[in-house]
Amino acid sequence: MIELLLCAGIAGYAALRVVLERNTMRKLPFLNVVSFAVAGAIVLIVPHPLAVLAAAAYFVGSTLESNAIASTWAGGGKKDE
Amino acid sequence: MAPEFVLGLALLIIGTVASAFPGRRDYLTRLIHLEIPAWGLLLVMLSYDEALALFTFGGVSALSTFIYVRVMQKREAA
Amino acid sequence: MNELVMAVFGAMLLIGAIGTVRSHDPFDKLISLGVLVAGVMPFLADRGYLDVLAATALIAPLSTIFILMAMRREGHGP
Amino acid sequence: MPSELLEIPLAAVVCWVNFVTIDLFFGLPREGGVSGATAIAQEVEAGGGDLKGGTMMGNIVSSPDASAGTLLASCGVAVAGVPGGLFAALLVYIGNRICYDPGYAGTTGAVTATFIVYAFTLAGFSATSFIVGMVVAILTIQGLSHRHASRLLGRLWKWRT
Repeated sequence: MIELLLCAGIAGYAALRVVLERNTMRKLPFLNVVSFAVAGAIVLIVPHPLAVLAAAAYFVGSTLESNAIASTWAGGGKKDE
Repeated sequence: MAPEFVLGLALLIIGTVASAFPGRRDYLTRLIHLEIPAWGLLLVMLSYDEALALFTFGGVSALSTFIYVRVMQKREAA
Repeated sequence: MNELVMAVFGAMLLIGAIGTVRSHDPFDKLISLGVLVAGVMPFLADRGYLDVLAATALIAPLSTIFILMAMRREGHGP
Repeated sequence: MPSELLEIPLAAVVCWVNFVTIDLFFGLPREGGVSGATAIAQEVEAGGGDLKGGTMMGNIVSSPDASAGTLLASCGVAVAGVPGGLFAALLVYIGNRICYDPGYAGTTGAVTATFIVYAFTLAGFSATSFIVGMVVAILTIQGLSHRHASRLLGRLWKWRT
């Protein structure tokens, strides 16, 4: 039980840091912490082999999303200058 | 009452008000705000245990975002 | 799932929704939307819909990428 | 309960050493894999951090590397033993291919983490404490202070070259 509680606590802390951080690019590492904690919590809630697949799918999807956001931000910055 | 149901209704209300009266009156802002009630509706459907509805809704919400983006780009270009 | 854990994830969901509405930059809005999506996932896992979770988790980035396509077209810089 | 409270910090240290060693071995701080990783590194440096450490943090954010491999491998071992861990390694490889990355660091990290976690379960540890240990380990790198974490990673990278 304490494992799940710790995962949820870390996810909540990182979510607060995401919203409170001012710089756009420095939000992304906190979002990465959120997705780590949530992927761990999914497996801790449902200990089933399909849960590993679901956690991997969620993690890869979240990583792809941050990758796309960061790449578009970098490309858009160059285009404006 | 299930917590999913209450949270889903809260998201529906927040998202609907935010996309009806956005801070910047800009179609991009409205489109991003429209994602919030989509997730709220997903949570409400989750509290009624409808697996097929969840699948269909997940697919349709991404597809509708794509169609909105295309339509608005066409209108901007014209 | 424990009530306390559920309360933490519910709070995370609401933090993501309010952060999406309150922030001004479109990139900040999309990142806060990621927090909202992360808060939805444990509720899907709690009900046991692992297939819906996998499908939803792969569809959610697609709709973000569609919105990013519109932003690249408009030339939103930092 | 006291055994769990002792297990989680130890598991966190083991996971931290595993993924930092493999990331440094595969040279993640050398350059940004995609333009997004470079942008994150420049912003971390502008906030008073180290450029090489920031590049490694950007690479961790923008593709599943050894840290994701460690997390998913310990999830797999907790659910289905060694085959679960190797299945997780395959998933990490597929995820790396989706994110335009060669995927050596992630797959290697997953395979080594599988055997490390399995060895610790033979010694009486529970594999779930390794999942939480990895979450705590990534929190120390990405979540507490970007300035200090990137300086620490930069010092480790300088010491390695």
